[in-house]
Amino acid sequence: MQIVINALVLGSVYVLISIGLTLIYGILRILHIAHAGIYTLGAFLGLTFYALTGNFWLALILSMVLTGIAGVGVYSYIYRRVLSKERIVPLVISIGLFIAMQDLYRLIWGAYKKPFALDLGINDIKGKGFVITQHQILILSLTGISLILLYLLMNKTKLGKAMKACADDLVMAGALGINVERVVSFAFFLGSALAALAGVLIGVYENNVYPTMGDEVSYKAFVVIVLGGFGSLSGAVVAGFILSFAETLLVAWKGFLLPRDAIAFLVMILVLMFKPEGLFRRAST
Amino acid sequence: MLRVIDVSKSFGGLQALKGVSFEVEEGRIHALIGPNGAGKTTMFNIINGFLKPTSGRVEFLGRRISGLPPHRIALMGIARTFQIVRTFPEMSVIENVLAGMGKEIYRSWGVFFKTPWNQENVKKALELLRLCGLEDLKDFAASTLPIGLQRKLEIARALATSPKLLLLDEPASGLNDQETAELAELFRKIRDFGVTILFIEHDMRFTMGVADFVTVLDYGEKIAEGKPKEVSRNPRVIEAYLGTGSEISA
Amino acid sequence: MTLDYLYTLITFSNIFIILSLSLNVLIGYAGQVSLGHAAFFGIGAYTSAVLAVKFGLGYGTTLLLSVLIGGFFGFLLGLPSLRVRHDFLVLATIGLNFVVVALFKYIDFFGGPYGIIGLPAAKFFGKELGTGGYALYTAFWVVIVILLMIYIEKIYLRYGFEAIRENEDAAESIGVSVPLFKIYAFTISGALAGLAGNLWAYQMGMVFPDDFSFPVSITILTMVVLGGVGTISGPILGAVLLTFLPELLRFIQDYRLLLYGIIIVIVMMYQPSGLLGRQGILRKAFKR
Amino acid sequence: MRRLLAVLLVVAVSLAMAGVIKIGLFVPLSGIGADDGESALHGAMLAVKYVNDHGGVLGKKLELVYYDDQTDPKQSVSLAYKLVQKDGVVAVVSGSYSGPTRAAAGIYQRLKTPMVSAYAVHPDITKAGEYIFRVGTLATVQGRAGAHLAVEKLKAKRIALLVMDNDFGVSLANAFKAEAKKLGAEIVFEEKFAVGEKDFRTILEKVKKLDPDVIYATGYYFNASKIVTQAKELGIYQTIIGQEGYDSPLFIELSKNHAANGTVITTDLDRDSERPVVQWFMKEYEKEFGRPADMVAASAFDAVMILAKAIEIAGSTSKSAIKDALYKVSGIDSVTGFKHFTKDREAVREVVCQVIVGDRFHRFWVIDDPEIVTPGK
Repeated sequence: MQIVINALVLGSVYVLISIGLTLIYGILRILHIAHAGIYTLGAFLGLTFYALTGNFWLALILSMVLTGIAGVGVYSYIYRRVLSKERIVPLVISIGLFIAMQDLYRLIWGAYKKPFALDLGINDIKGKGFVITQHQILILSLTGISLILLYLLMNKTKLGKAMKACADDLVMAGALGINVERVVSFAFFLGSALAALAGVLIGVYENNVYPTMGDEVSYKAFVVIVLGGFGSLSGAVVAGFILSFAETLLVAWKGFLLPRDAIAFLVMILVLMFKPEGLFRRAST
Repeated sequence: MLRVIDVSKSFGGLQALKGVSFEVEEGRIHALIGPNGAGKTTMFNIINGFLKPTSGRVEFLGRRISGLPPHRIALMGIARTFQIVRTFPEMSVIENVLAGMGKEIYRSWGVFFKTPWNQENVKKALELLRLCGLEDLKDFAASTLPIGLQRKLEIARALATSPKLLLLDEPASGLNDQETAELAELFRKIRDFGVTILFIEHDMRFTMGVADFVTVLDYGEKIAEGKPKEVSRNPRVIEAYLGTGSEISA
Repeated sequence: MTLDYLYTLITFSNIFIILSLSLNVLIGYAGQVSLGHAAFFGIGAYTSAVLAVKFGLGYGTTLLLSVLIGGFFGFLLGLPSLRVRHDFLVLATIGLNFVVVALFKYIDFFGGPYGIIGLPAAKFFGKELGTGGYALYTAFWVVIVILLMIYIEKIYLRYGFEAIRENEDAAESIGVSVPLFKIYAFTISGALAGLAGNLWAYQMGMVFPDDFSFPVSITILTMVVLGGVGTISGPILGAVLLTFLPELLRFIQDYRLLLYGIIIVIVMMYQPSGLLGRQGILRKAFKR
Repeated sequence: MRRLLAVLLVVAVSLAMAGVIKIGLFVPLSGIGADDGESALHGAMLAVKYVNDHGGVLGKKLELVYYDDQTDPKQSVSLAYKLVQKDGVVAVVSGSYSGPTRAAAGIYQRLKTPMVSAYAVHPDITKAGEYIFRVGTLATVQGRAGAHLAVEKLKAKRIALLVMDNDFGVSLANAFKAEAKKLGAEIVFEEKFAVGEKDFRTILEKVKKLDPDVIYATGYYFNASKIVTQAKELGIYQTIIGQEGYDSPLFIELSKNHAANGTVITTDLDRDSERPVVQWFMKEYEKEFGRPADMVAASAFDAVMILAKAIEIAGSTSKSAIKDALYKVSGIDSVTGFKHFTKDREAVREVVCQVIVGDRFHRFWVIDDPEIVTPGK
């Protein structure tokens, strides 16, 4: 039971981070490594606003909005100008951007890990042989809400449908009169805001925020979008949980034969060998 | 020379080819026609090995070739061009042709020792370029050529592999009238070199003018074959083309 | 002599020139983007370290075996590339990098997290090379590798590589076996990375798992792309630049890494084919 | 004429330099280890201030020349040449991690320049040669001391072991295991985890089922804060024993629900010590840098203090004389209770056990049995 809860919490965070990457990859086919830098920015902004205002919810929303805007900035000032180039170009730019971002955070917020102490005043749920802490409740419920909202957005609104159309065929979508520019910007906004949410939640959950916290995320999230079949939102959600369960269960049964990351990547390589297009290939409609 | 025997191909639930058989005789200019979605390009992909038939087989010079990888089939003497041109855009025109001349070397240790730039190769490459009217452009990057010339370059590259059978996928598409006329001329020259041609085309005037023999596919089935004149009078063929709104005229 | 500082940097720069040229065989020639090149580098370095420290083998043997085993693993780990393409390949190679480093760390034979320490200095005719000598020695290998690259550009191998990079279907149609040439590319690339690994191991006198981790792969890729993919001079320039840049930027102390990142972004935005790439400004400047 | 100018310049420069003795420092100030690097830099700067305030060395002021190595052995190696040959330092302090430190140690040995490593733990660092020393307590000593703490002081019979998968964690665990067995305790559980691991619940669940007397968990403060937090969540109330990796105010800050309380660690820094240098260091550090000092800062501080003393004993800035003097340094104003170096250039000191009570480190026990605290035994 405890293992299931742990895996669910871990998976929630993977999912939140991967959604942005999946949206962006789905539309622009960019491996957006700097997404991990965006995630870190979200965590720092959340912490800063929380320290300033003392109101967690306000801080969370401010962080998501501002980080979302930063994401749009990354798109319109950087990626947009190199989209026509070979695909390796945005990849390397993304790497450079990530390096610069992390060092910028160090200069602004310092090199030391900062605690993100938050007491919501909710009691931990304790059952027979398991416990769900208030922060785990926070993560699970906010992820749940985000996923429901995202589902509604993607399926019930014009914008969501436009995003799907862009993901299917960017050129065609443009030809059909969809304002591609706006849709892509919105995808960056949404993806970055969700990354900020993930950053704040992880900051609270781990009780620390620091400049290089995105390192692990930078590659781990890619495992999720590969398993999820690159560009499929529902695939990414399922894959996020599969990965978290795989990692957690392997550790529980077998102990640490290899570090978690290596396990994740082994799973990924095996999946790629047998299903070179990922577990959940996007239906091409 | 080439025998396609009862070939079927399905993608998932979609049946692209249903038991098609036909034969290409040596020395012919053979056309494979049919409305869009008839399965012509699928047939090409099966002949040159990109796809494996779901059932049936393909024989070339009396040997079964279906199931072999494409580079083996190329080695046996089948070359092809593509519906959407696939030259090597960053190589120069002559390099494209030279790259085509290594089919035997590519499978040997020779790749590590031999250069395509020997006198004999260059001479042959220049001849092929002259044949295709590209001699003056030999040092330009392939990507800088207009599409009509890239099609010709693709043909030159295919000829460079010294094929016995040349598969051409819509060689006339995107060409103007004069270029089309030149293409017909080129076809005959190629045949006179002893290379058999099997081609897919939508331009009926061109097809009927140049082909010795025509096979017609519709919805994955062979509906007719014969001399151009015969085929163009065949009611099933006319129906198939009228059904799609295309025009057939010889 | 204060020249030792410079010699050391030249040695590192030489090692990374070999690495970026070897990665260029994969990316620039054969079009197989790998973000796990440090794994091959590490395999070469560990081969030398294990053979020299645990089996007491001499320099010539370890050098040869580093190259061979590097090539062998290039071959072996290149096999997945036959099934996995494009971005999936990029991610699979990242994965490979993590798994290889994890194995170095978790298998005691490889020294575990301690790494392997105590490689003797490489000796030639019984003489030890100083920093200058070693810089010269690594430069010798750089020259060899450059000559090899020039040679490769002339032979059929490169035409096969270019063919599969530009269009796999068209390549097959002219008789190029795509799997075979991918394997050639991974093997050559792995062997040259193995050479670089040997030079590194003897330069440092030790190997640590983290010296071959994912960020190192990122650095090598950045060198290749920044300098100019597919050319010979480009990866060389990239390697020299990114090796010396952190040292040249020391005067700004605290903003060093920030500026390093920004420079990469700016160069790639305004010189997307690389400084010495086919459309790079430096290439045009030289042509004048 | 030009030559004359050059000579004059050299003379002028040497005159100006006459008043300083340069000590080098390489630390990670950007990238992954930037936080520890900053602590080490600040600790070293404070030591230079302390020495200069007390009249300097040999009548001259100490000057610190420092560079960022980005935890990159390439940079630490090239910096070694730069510090020694270009900047002309007489001795060097490493404020970096094991990889860069071990790689640079070989170079300093070759250049015959004394190097004192502040807190890098790799056992082979000092084996680079007679010029390479270490201030930090060897992981083997700490592991051994941890075993005595567990078995003798806390009367543990059944012990669970959590091992971090790097050189530090593995050395500690091996030493602890050997000594604990010798003392008659039983290791009932042992599992490895990755340095970056964040979720220990799965392991801790298993530990809980075995119900050991104490848990010996290797790790750094950022792992440790998660271990103690998650242990409390799961209702594990056994004492968790840590080591100097835990010794940072951040360990307490990053643990949730005051979960750090009750943890016992073996370390070098005795915050409750009445010795004036410790009190001065703790107070001055917080005043100067706006945060409490940690073990890394204290070790870097001591490394500089030891070098200053060695230069004084040597009576000159000759590097080989400083090296010889380092073997004789003892009784200095040290924050970490440094006594002297062994002939293998490892530090001998009392191992201080601290307990966390009321979100603060307090002295718990002191181990000074030479059998335990002398490295190499």
